[in-house]
Amino acid sequence: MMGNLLTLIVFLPLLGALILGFVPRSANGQPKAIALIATFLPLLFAFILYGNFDSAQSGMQFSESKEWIHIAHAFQDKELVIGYSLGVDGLAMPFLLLTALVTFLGVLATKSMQRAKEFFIWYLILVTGLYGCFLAQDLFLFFLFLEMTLVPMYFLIGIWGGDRKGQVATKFLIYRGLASVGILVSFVALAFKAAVVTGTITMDMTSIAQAFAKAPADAITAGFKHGIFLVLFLAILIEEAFFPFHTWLPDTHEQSPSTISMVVGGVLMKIGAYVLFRIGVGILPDAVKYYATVIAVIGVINIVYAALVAMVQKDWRRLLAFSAISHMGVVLLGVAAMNQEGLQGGIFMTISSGLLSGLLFFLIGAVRERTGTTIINALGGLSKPMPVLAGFLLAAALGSLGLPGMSGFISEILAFMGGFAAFPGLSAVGTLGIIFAAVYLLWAMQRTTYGPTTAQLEGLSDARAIEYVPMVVFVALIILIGVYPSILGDLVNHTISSYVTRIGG
Amino acid sequence: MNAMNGLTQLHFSDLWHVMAPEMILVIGGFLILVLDLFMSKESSRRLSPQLGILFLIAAFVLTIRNFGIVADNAAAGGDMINLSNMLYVLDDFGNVFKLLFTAGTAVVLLMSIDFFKHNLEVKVAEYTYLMLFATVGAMVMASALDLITLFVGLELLSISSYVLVAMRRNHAKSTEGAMKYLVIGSVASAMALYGMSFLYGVTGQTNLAMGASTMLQLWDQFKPVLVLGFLLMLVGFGVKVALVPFHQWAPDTYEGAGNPVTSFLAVVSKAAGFALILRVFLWGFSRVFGDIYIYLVILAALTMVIGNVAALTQKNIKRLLAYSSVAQAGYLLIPLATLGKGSSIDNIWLSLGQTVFYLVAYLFMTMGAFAVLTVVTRQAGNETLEAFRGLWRRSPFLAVSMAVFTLSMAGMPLTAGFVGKFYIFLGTINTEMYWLGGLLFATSAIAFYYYFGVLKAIFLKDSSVETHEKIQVPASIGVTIAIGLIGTIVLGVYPDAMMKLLNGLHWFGQ
Amino acid sequence: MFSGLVITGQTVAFFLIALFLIACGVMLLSMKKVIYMAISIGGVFIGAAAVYILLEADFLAFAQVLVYAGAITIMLLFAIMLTKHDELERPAVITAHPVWSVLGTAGLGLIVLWVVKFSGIKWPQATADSPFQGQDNVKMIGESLFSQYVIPFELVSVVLIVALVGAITLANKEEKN
Amino acid sequence: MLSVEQFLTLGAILFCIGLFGALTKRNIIIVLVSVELMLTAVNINLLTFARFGLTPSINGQIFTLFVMTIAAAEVAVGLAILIALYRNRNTSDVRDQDLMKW
Amino acid sequence: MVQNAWLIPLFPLVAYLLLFVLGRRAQEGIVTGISVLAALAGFIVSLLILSDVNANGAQAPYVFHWLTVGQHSLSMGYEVTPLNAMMLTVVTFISTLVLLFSKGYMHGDERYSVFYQYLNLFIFSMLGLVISPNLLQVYMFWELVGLCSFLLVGFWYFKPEAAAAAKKAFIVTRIGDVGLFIGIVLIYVATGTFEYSGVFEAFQAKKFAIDWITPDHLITLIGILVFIGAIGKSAQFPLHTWLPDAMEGPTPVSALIHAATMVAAGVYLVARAFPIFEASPDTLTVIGIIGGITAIFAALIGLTQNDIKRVVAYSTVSQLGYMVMALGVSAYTASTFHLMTHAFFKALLFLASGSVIHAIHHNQDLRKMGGLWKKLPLTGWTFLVGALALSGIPPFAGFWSKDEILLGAYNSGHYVLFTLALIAAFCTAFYIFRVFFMTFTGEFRGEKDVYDHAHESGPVMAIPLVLLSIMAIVVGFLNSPLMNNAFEHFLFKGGEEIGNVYEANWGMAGLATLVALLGIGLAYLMYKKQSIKPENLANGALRPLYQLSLNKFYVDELYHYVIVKPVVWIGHILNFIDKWIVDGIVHLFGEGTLIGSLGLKYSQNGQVQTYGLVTLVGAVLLIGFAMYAVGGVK
Repeated sequence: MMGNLLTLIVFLPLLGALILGFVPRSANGQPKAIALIATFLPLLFAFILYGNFDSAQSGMQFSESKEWIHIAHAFQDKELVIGYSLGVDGLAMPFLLLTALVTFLGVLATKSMQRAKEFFIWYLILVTGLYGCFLAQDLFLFFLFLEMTLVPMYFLIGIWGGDRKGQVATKFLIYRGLASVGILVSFVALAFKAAVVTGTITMDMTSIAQAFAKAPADAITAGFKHGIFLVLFLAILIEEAFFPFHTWLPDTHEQSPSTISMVVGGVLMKIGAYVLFRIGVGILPDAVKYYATVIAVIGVINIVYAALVAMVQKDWRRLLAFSAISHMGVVLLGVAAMNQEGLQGGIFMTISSGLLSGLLFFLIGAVRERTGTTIINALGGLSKPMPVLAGFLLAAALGSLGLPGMSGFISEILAFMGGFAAFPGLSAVGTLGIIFAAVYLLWAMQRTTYGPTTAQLEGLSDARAIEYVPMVVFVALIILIGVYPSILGDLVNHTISSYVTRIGG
Repeated sequence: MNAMNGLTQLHFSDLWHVMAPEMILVIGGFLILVLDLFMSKESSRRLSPQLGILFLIAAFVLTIRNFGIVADNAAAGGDMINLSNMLYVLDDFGNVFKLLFTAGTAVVLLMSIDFFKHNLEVKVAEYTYLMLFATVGAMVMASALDLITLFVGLELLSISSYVLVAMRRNHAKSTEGAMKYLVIGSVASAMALYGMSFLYGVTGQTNLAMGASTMLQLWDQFKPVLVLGFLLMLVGFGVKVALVPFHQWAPDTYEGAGNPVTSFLAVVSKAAGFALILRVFLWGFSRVFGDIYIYLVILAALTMVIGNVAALTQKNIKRLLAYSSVAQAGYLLIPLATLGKGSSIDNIWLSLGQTVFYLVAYLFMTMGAFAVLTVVTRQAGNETLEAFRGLWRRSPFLAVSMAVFTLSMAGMPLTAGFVGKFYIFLGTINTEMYWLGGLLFATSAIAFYYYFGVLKAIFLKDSSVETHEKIQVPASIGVTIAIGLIGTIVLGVYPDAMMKLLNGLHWFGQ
Repeated sequence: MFSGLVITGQTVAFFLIALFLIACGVMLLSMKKVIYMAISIGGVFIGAAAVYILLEADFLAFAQVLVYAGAITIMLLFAIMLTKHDELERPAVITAHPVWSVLGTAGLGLIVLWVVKFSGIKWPQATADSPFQGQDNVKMIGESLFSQYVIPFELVSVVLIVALVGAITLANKEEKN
Repeated sequence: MLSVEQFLTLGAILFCIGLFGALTKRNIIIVLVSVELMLTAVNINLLTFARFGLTPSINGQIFTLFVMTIAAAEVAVGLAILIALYRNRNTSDVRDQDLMKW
Repeated sequence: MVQNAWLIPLFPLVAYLLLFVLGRRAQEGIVTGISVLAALAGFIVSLLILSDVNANGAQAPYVFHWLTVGQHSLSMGYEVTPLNAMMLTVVTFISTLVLLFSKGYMHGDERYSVFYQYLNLFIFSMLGLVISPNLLQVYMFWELVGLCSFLLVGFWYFKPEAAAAAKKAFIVTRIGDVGLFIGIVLIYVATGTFEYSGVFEAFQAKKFAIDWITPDHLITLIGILVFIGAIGKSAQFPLHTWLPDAMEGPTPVSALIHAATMVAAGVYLVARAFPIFEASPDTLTVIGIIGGITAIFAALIGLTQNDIKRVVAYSTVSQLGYMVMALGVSAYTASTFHLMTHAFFKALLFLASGSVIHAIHHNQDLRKMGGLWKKLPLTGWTFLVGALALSGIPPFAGFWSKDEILLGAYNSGHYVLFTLALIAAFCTAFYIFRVFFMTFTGEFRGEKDVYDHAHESGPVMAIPLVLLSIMAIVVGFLNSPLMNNAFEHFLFKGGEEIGNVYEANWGMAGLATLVALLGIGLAYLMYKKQSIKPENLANGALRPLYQLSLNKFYVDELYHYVIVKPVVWIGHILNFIDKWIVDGIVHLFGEGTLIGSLGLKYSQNGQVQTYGLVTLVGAVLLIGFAMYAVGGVK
């Protein structure tokens, strides 16, 4: 039964999209129902997998592998075998669960809209792409799924977005399209280089990682590793919206429908971090180490810069975008540290930021649905008409600014524990982000939910029953990780340990 | 030896053995020509394209037969099957291209059936056999090893094409397009010939196979003149396949020609050009390629960049596709260009596989796109992007098909275009020309802008056509689209079959 | 360029012919009336035939006169007559185009010249004895054409058919339906 | 004795004259004629090499023959296109032919 | 009993969850009942534990595994030492009373239940903070109490001042928290653990895993960083500005959080982690100086404030400064003792003020009070007790503890600090009696209507006042020679002595009392007798000083213009850069490409000869380049 679960998870949404294609356009409510099923089943399966996951193992589990494409003479006289191979390890598992959760809740959070059928078709295609990115064990497959997210995103922003949707959709498309170039170049270069060592070419991540791990120094030169890592890192900077390549993210968040903002902030932009961990740290640890200072500096710049910019944003969604950038800067710092604490903190922060972004964008979407705006100055005193939403918004903001007992804190402190071990000075500058986060989030909260309620905001309705589901689930998870971080830590611990031992040796 | 010393005698059986597809097409062409004289105008109009397709299918089948012949010969360890002292050869390189040409032309003729209905001025029989002759020219370009023969084949294709472009002779744009094509084309021919003359001058041979060894000996002594000859030929051929900066005729000619002819130019003619380039440069220059590949790299890079950038602001869909096809020529040049750095024999097989795979993918997606375009622009009455506005409402089938073709051209995964690009990309990494591979995909990313512009028109905007009437798709066009669709998706999802096929080929007879 | 050049009848002839050829070419470029241009091209073709003779290609010289100076020039004249045009070329507007054209063509010419004369290539020493000594030019061509080059020869026939049909199709008058 | 270089130079000059004509003359017929001039230059080249080349051979002459034939076909088609064009636009000035641009 | 210490924070947590589930519409009586019961239960358990500790001394912490980080394992747990047993008892005791008091004070509030939820959450967090066996856990609860403070200060969210104050409280303390954050992270990096015991051992051995700094400097650095946390939380100069503003919250909150418990957490932390500070004399000096400055600084501001709660708040700041200073001069016992006594009498003062405020319709302006003794006798009496205790008049609690601090400062040789402390003591006595006289004596200066309706608020508010008064009187004896310094013995039960302990010095006691009496006398003269007109002083020669004090030495303004404004400006500048330069470059590339595309498009001019020319020029360039590269035959 476990045999094909991963395939099911990846392709059920796509199947849903296909089925949706045959639903008559006029059918009301049906698209959402189908989308719900098509995202709920993967969620269910993901949790079944989680239940059966053996976190004491550091390798891939539930693997499915089939040879898919053979390319003769791809490298010297060797045949390149591209596999359709899926698998989960401790690193992928949290991302899988995150994806399952956010995408399902995203559907739940979607309000009725124009052209709902198409919306959900594109949405489900996007979901398949996202699952694929985290489950693919083959670099080619990964790339394929990564590209697969581009097209639906273009339409999701372009059709259902805000007043600058066309421009922003294009920006998203081309920016990330360019990022995938770097990813592809580095992937294939890695595969070919690994072939020099092993004698067979494959794009399987695990075998490449092993090849790199045991390669003698002269077989794969340091220069090569450094060069490839730079290319990859550049792509990651774009994928993950790091300064100075971050400008697509605020625009995307500002212009996307709130469901899509949830998915972008919650899952899509985390792909970059996943690549950084999986490929950067997993395959090229020496290069990460070599460029550690650069990475750390970029990380700290992101933390501080994005926080400062967030401080003066007028729109909640842009503020949250910059907030996410700032948080992901912490991930870079943690990765640059290249020690157990830093890496674990990085993963924690990625997942935490995903959950928090999902929640925050959901809430802001709910506020927007009621008030028609996300401009901070146009809101005020929301605690009165909608105490529950305001309460959850506060909880999310607090989680985001790193309140202990919620996921943000443990992530932050782990990352800084790593960071201070390696880069005390830079990390000290980075802690400014902790203060600034409090400033911009509380300031925005103060102006949004506190203070006197303006007349036009009176009498707005509070959260509906269905809206409790995402809110409660998100908050519960955020608190769960905050209170009992082992639930996440045990998953990733072994994988990270295996990375760290490789750096040591 | 007697007085006929040195004269090779050709028997029909030899000819048939080697040139059966070409011969069947020539015969077919003449048959249609003759039948046209005896038949009523109406029945000729109706029958000619069908006949043409029939002959093309026959040629296709015969080409498949040739694969067997080559395989048998290779298994027996025989020399390359050839005519007239390697003037004309039978190998899988040629066969593959012949399949491409016959299939491509057949699809073009299929599309033409609809074209004839709406362009009564076009003379169907002439059109049909010109297509067949043009295909023969293309086949010769793929199979000849002799400069003279290659040149004749090239001109057979070119001259037929000029006429085909001008076929809508009451259509000012058609004749203008033909004129531009002809002027640039013949200047290019002259350039290529000028280059060939130098090549001939040094080697004393018009035969590539024999000239190559002479060339290797004389390379150092005569490098300037040989490189000059090579480059002049490159310029000449570059015009034919529309490499930047020799591409400017293409948008105008593509726009002027009727849709089937345009797709013929974009697919068959371009593929033939690449067959020619590969034949000449692989056979003539393979051993000195390290010295000259850099010019191909320059052209490939230029073509990818300029082709894609120029398309960004293009609103006319046919011109857009023209620029797109220019850009694709850039991609197609890469496999050959990378050979300069990785000159092992495996690399040659890889490069050939890449080129052919991409051409096949390109065939499916381009044909499909032109078929959709034909219907859509006709209904809208113009050829701008506006014609596609809200297509998803008017015809979901056309909308989805066009989306698939466009995404394939843009190089999105699970389409033939993506696999093709990836395949080509492998070569650049293989030879450590990372930047070129990067450029390949970077320009594709830039190209998203205009490809998605098409998709935007289809899906994002509402129809501007007053009547939201459904578009009726004629059967022949429908079949064309379906072929394109299936090909694009199958090659995208399961390229392995094609890869295996390519891998099993005896490219040059061995 | 002329160093070591032995003045013989042949060389004199060559330079005269070359002069004539270039003069006709320049005339072609500078003439305003289309008809004069057509005539000057005739001159070029004939001059070229003379060069062919110098190069011991008698048959081709003959063919050149026949095909070009005869057929093609006549065809050109017909075409000129069929298409009305202003007798004169309209005065050229001063644009960058001619300048670039000059630069481009001159550039190409100079490059070729450099390759031919100054790149250090050692062209074979021209000898008085022809490689075709004592052989019948027409026979040689014929033998070669009908044995070695029979395939392109056949193909050319197809090309000619295409040209023929194409020309008719495009040029003949509209049929009255 | 005449050498290869002189003939090649002559060919180059003719080629360039033809090229220049093709690029600048306004009458399409003359443009076509100029192309013929270029081909003539090619022929001179070929014949030069056939006579004085490294390995003189008859092939050059054969090549020339084919070039001439094809050139004739090209001109024929070119003129036909010109006539069709003229019928449509009533001009044979190449610079008027810009219905399609941009 | 000690192993059951986890029950103590559990009670309020359960109460919180229960109230949360019951929702905001729960009956006031039930809400109060649950909360008070929970706190009371906690208090009883605390007492049991106290006696256990008193009998058996400190015990090893109880820990359980929390998170694995590579080879390290982070744990959570609880521990009971004499110090935190004392804290537990004090916190639960005051909490119980405050919860009770709030029933009267918050009666009828729309979000009554929510208020109790927050309070319970706070009590839970505070207790959790106290029983934490490691710094990480401390930090977590440290932040949580900050959160509760934020929530409760901003409880009346619709008041913009309350919202602003809440935000300010959180952010300013967070600045300190970041210091603590860095401090404990460095401790972890240096020692590999967060556990107190492990950390102390490492600090003793001076063996650290950090090599970019010498061990001694590292100790100082870490000490100061951790102390920065205490500065923020305990409102020490220069991060004191949030505490007076926090008075926007309901008064019970001020009593519990901003007087007795949370603000003392900084002092508690320094005391608990004293070995860290003790290891570096430099750190101690810094601590002493900061404490001294705070004590005198806040006292000076307190002289002129007109808001009854703000005066008490500044008094809190000042008293916390005393405690910190005491730690700085290694008067460990004195500090912790003052921490305890202060908790009682300051909670008392706040609750009494609350009672006054409640009685006169939530007016807090001293200038509109007066003559309330007749109307609120019980409040008056209890306030008087609190004031006397604060002033350090024997035998009230404050006398004993403050005396010890002065003694410690004097004996340690920090005479400047000693002098500052003495002046501060004078000021303290003066301002608290200023409040007393302005509130309870003379004529009522507000609206008559309000005065007429003023009355005591019934037993729920009275009982806490009385109980606290009693404590404020008796608790000081615990560490007096009269009881043989019982507190001190208790504190060091089962462990080594920490800090310096000095014999009681009656001369010092006399001096302190004298200074306090002088202060009270001056206040009497100015505000009761009116023989010295305060207005004359304020507008006369002392005007600049008066203005300085009244405006809190312009610290808020300074921060606003030196820190807040520049940071916001930097934000704006960076936002501009982000929009127009970073994104501008992106767009420039985009637009540039499009312009290039247009250029290419229009170069396509329809002229076939142009095309030919472009072809030719391209070819010439290519061939020219090639020929240049080939360079002829050698």
